[in-house]
Amino acid sequence: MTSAAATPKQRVTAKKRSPFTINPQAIPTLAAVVIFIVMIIIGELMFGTYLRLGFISSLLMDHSYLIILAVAMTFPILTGGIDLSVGAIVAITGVVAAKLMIAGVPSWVAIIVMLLIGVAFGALAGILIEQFNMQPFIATLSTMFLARGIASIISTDSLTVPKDNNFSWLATDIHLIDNPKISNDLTVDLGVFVAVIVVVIGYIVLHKTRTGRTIYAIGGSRSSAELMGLPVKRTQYSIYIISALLASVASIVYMASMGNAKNVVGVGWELDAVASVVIGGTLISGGFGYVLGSVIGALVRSIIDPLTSDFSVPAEAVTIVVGVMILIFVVLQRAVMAVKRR
Amino acid sequence: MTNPTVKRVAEPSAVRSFIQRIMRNQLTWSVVALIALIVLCTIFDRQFLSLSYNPRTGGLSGPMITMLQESARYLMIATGMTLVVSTSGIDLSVGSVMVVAGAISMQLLSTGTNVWLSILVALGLGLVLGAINGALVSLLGLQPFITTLIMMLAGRGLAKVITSGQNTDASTVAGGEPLKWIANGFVLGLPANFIIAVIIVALVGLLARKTAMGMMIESVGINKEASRMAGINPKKILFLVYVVSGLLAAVAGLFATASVMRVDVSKTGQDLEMYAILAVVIGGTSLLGGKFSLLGSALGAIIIAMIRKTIITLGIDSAATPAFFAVVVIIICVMQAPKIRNLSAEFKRKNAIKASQKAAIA
Amino acid sequence: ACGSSSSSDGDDAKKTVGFVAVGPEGGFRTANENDVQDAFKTAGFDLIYSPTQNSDQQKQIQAFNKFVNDEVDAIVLSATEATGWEDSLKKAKEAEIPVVLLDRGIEPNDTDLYAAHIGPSNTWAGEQAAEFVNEQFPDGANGFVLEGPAGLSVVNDRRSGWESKLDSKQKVLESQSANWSTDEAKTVTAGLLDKHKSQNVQFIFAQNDEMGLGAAQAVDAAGLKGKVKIITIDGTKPALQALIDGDLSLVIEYNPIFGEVAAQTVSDILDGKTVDKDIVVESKVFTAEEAAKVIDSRPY
Amino acid sequence: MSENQPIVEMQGITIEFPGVKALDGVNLRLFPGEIHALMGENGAGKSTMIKALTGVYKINGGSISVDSKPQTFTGTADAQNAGIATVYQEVNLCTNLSIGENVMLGHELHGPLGINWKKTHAQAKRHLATLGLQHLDSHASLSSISIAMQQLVAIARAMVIDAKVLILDEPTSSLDANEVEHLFSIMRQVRDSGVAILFVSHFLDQIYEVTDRLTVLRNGTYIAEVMTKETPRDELISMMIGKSAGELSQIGAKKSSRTVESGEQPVASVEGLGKKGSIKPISVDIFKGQVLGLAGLLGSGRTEFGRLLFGADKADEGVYKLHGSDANIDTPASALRGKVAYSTENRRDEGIVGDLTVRENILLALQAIRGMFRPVPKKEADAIVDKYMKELNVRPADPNKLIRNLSGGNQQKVLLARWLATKPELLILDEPTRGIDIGAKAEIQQTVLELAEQGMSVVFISSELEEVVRLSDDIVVLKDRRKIAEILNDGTISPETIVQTIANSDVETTNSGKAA
Ligand SMILES: Nc1ncnc2c1ncn2[C@@H]1O[C@H](COP(=O)(O)OP(=O)(O)OP(=O)(O)O)[C@@H](O)[C@H]1O
Ligand SMILES: Nc1ncnc2c1ncn2[C@@H]1O[C@H](COP(=O)(O)OP(=O)(O)OP(=O)(O)O)[C@@H](O)[C@H]1O
Ligand SMILES: [Mg+2]
Ligand SMILES: [Mg+2]
Repeated sequence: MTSAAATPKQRVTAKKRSPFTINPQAIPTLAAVVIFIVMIIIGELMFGTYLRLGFISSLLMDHSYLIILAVAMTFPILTGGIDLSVGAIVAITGVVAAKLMIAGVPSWVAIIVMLLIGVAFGALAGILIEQFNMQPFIATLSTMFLARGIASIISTDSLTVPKDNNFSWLATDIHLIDNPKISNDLTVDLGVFVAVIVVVIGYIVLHKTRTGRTIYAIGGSRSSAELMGLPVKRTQYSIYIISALLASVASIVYMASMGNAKNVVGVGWELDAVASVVIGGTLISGGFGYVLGSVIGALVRSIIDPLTSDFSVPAEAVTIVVGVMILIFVVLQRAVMAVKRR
Repeated sequence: MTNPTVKRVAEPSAVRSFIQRIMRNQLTWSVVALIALIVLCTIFDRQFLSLSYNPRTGGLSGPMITMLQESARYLMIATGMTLVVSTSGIDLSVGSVMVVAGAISMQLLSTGTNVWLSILVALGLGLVLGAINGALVSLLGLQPFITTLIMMLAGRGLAKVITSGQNTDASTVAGGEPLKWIANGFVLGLPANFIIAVIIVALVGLLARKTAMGMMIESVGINKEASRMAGINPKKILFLVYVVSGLLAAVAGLFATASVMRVDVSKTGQDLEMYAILAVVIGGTSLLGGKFSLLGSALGAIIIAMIRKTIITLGIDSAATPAFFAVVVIIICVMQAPKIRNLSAEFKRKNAIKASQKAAIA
Repeated sequence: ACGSSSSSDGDDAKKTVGFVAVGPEGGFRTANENDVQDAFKTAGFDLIYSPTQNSDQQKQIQAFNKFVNDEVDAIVLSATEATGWEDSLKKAKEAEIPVVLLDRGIEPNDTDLYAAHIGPSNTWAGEQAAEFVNEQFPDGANGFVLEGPAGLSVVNDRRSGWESKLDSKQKVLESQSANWSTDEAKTVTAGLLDKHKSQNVQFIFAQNDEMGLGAAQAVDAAGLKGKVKIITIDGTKPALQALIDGDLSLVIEYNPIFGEVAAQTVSDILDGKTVDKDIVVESKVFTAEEAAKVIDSRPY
Repeated sequence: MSENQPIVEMQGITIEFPGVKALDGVNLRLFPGEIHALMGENGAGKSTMIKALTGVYKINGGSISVDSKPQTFTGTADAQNAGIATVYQEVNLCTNLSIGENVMLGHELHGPLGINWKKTHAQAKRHLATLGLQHLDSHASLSSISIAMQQLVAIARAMVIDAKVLILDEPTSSLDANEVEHLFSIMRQVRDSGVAILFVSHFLDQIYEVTDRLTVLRNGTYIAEVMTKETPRDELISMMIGKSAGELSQIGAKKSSRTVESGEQPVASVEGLGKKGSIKPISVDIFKGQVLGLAGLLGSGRTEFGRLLFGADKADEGVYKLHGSDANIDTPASALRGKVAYSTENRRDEGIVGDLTVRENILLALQAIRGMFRPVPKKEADAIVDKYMKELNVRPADPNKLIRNLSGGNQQKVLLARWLATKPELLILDEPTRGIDIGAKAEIQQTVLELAEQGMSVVFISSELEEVVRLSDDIVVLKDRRKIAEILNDGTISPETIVQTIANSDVETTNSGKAA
């Protein structure tokens, strides 16, 4: 009996694995990279400005906040959840910190307060989700309204960070390559470094820690994860705290570069972040995806706007074109996946 | 083998079981929330419930009437959203479909098109946009969230293209009266748009529950693969719900624009997808898909209108309205949480365990 | 407009101007941006138009920085927010690209950072509204204010103008946001009228035409047409029409037509001529009679 | 067995779900170094008892102590920390992750830079190997292996923690004889190291082979705890079902073989039906009133062939004829219209629609055939639901209960009712008796025979060779996704014949059937 059993099983064996086989789960992300490169090439060929160092610098500097938010959003989305409050958290943390600094509080205290506010909103979302069975969409929609509302109550003015407060050093430009022409400078600011650090930490958390693996498991099947004995509740809390915390980091970076804060900042950023995450190949229903994908997604999302304006899209049609470009993008990804599966 | 495997729990007294059933029912809490908001408003404004006959409009007037008038559009989008959500999808484009429908109707009207034709074209356009969503989700298998997010962007752009970026105003155009009446008229003293909305909700409800549509939608939402294996065509169902949602959003768009006979290309329908989703959730339909309750969503829609009315009535500072809105929503959702609903049962359970642990020690 | 962004080629080549805009949002904004685009094209410029969404300043900053990198010949900036532009303007200065501000100025107002500012004044418009109310109701009256979304610079400016001139006799019962929207304004006004029925409401100041038109409909439905004075800002055609019809009582223009001036200014700057730093665009205050005179020639 | 202290003691456990008392004062003791069977019919409360122990369900009464200390766990994680490893009845793994990750989830090995994946996978491989799964690629996605394999992976996962108590809820329901043997040898090994094992199975043979002690439940109540050796089968059965064993309808000798007339037209006939990467072209004729068994080892392609027949997967070659004329069956809907029905082996993912009621689940396929706008009239629907629930003895007999809340066996019956309600001419049953109690199994087998008697053609797929041999007129043997033989069941066939056929498969054996 046993001998009969042994033979057919040899079928699927480890021998097939070669280090070069592409993990099918990574295909959408790879597609994102390819399309990003194609977009740059198109831009360069048609307008000749997309490979300028200045362009690349401002692509990074002006979007470091989006990259951070995309990383933040990756966490809840991997579990099949979402965090709609990130944009509003940017607003409230900024407003509070600016108020504090105007009142003379040192910048490092303000930064700590910002992070704490982020944690508080993340924890609130976590409590609503875990203790009161609210769906993440609704829970974070509520915290989004709450955060923006509180920000507006605190102030509806544009709050300028006082000059003498050493906060804006976070936005100091570092000229890596200094050419006579600004468009050929390669410049980064600390925001870019922060974004890079966030990405690296995001990667480590998701791929090198148990919490990260639990996040993927929850995305695969929450009930299975629970029955497998994984700390699902705790992980859920960490997810929403992480995403809100990263939103306040994004706020720090953004505020530093703007030098001011306002209650209306960040409207719609959550959707940009979601779009970035999805473009980067993460499944909105959870379970599959990569932080690095989200970074690429954020870059792709960012390059759509200059392309539409360079192509002189009529004003009224801009959002149509943006929509259609994202559509083409996700359809292409699907096509690549379908072909690859054959 | 014939005796039932599980025993019924001893029937508690009829009254108690009735109360328990009521307490467990999610709708109960929605009704309670609605009443609480009305009471709050009445405390603040004694005239809140007062109704008077307004000969100028031929209908009743009073705060509750304007509330119902506003709720009509939420009823429409919440109904469509319910079906979509039931298939475990989401339709973020309802607000944009609203503005497209409003824009085309106003634009046609102001260029002299017959009002009925304008209405028809607006509804048709809503249907088409819904069908595009449906086709992308069902045929191409794109994720609903991102598909309708794209439509949300593109739809608003389309509205701007239709009016060339203007806020087309058809209030002075002759022949627009029927449309104006739909949003502002009265039937038997009640707002016409509310009556129309209720009729449409009832029709959709009948369609869903008297045919097998409702069951199939739920089935696809709960387990798509199992539904396919049972011979249901999930693609057809998915397509259908997005079409219905698009069509109803167009109706909502007509309500919103006809109310002032003017479309605001950047404001009409803005953020309304969020309200619709909230209404659905307050109504007890899970965003994970499955069982849906149109009645619940309708209640949710009215609650949303009521919250907005409350904000005006209490004179909440405009800066504080989002926060107030959030607090009310959080309270309603928390009250509906199983944890709160089963509080008394949980209390009893804890006691029982303590008792049996004592017994075990003894 | 393709392939036109490098400026190093000969002088006879078309000059490229980047237009950091708000986007077609109806009413004033559409009229203004269409006018600017047309004027620059007529003046022989190659205009690259870059609108934002949701009045998102961040998107404007990105567009601005891109124009700097593209080395356009000049940038016109119609900012959604007055603050937060220093860094970007400094970059433009370093790249020697002149910047002309349209409509909104910058704060803090560092005149070194831009070449010129052209636009009407929001504060002025708010003041006109207040003065009209003072004049109409010398003994004081009750009323509401309908505002745009809390926190936008326009909203704050129009409010501060209004508040600075409004007599202490006048009583603003409530200020509510109607989100720039006609339809919301109708709902909000209807609610406020219900609520303050006993207070004899006599004026409504709507911060833009759209909201004013909504308020007028609610006032009409409540049977108060003519009894409540409605004042709006912007001066779009439908508002002027409503003014003539007696639905509105005063429309303060926020003149969007300054594309030609802007184009002229930019071309002067590029030719090395000196220009005025601050060019205030004349706006009018319309009553029904004056509106009747211009309504037919009104392009927007 | 020495009567030492029990490591787990559950006393007077009561669990109420809205409207039902699933457990009522049940006791259970687990001793170290013993394999303990939890016995009872479908819905008796076995799985609920297990979930009560591990804190998945909150108890409404009773007490639980582990190591003589009172304990209330709040979930599997808690229980695991106390040394209780559990494999639940339905496979609970994450299909989006790799096999190795599933095994090691929560127990990954760390290096200086977080998880060391190399070591972790190596460790996973070791654990898989103890269950004879060394051939699995631990990097492959879990979704690429069959449900049966997944079940073994789940068991491997349970072995990862050094447990004092190991709970296996119907681990053998989808395994074939060899796998079961292998599992048992491991269980004995684990037991001998002093671990207490709780084992649930509906196979009495297995119970007698491997367990030391039994606890019997019936209708959510505690009946008895006895030593396996001292309890004769008859007595055990009567404790479980509350009636004497004799009353249990036994299937006698298999029904008389249906002979196929020459020139008879098959109900369904496939010619070279295959799908690349899934199954090599197969030709089979199925006649009216015939039971066609599909035999083979795990992964031999039985399920895949069944799915092709049903159109659940699209065949990319071959001819499919129904009643002699070409049929275009490429979706389940088209199959159902052609009166072909298929009951899946993957009940949870492809079978039940969990949040619908039993009634709706039964009517679903029928309704799908009729189309959305022709609802089954209420009266007719009531009659159908009532009829099949009675016939198949679905319990609880409440059609308005959510199917999710039924015990596994009863879910299976409801699914069977769903397919019967469509009145198919060809019914494909993939592991229909998996997880079904002895009584119900006999009933289902009986039903299959009756259906065949009434003229329905049945394709019967089961890992239990006895069952296949007993019921089938004709047995198609698959191996490596190929048909290697078709054996006419003339009464001389025994499970061994089939095992032999598979073992000697290099030589193409066709003793009869189509080719003859
Ligand atoms: N979550 C639940 N809600 C309501 N009833 C439930 C729930 N879970 C189980 N039940 C009921 O409790 C009873 C016991 O179910 P359980 O799953 O424990 O049976 P079982 O003995 O494991 O049967 P099987 O052999 O079929 O697996 C069943 O009648 C079932 O319908
Ligand atoms: N022993 C195995 N090793 C590796 N993969 C397997 C094995 N058995 C099954 N699989 C995979 O599981 C999938 C399902 O196999 P299939 O449905 O053909 O099995 P089967 O013959 O129906 O047996 P059973 O249903 O009893 O598992 C196939 O895609 C196959 O790749
Ligand atoms: Mg069970
Ligand atoms: Mg199988």
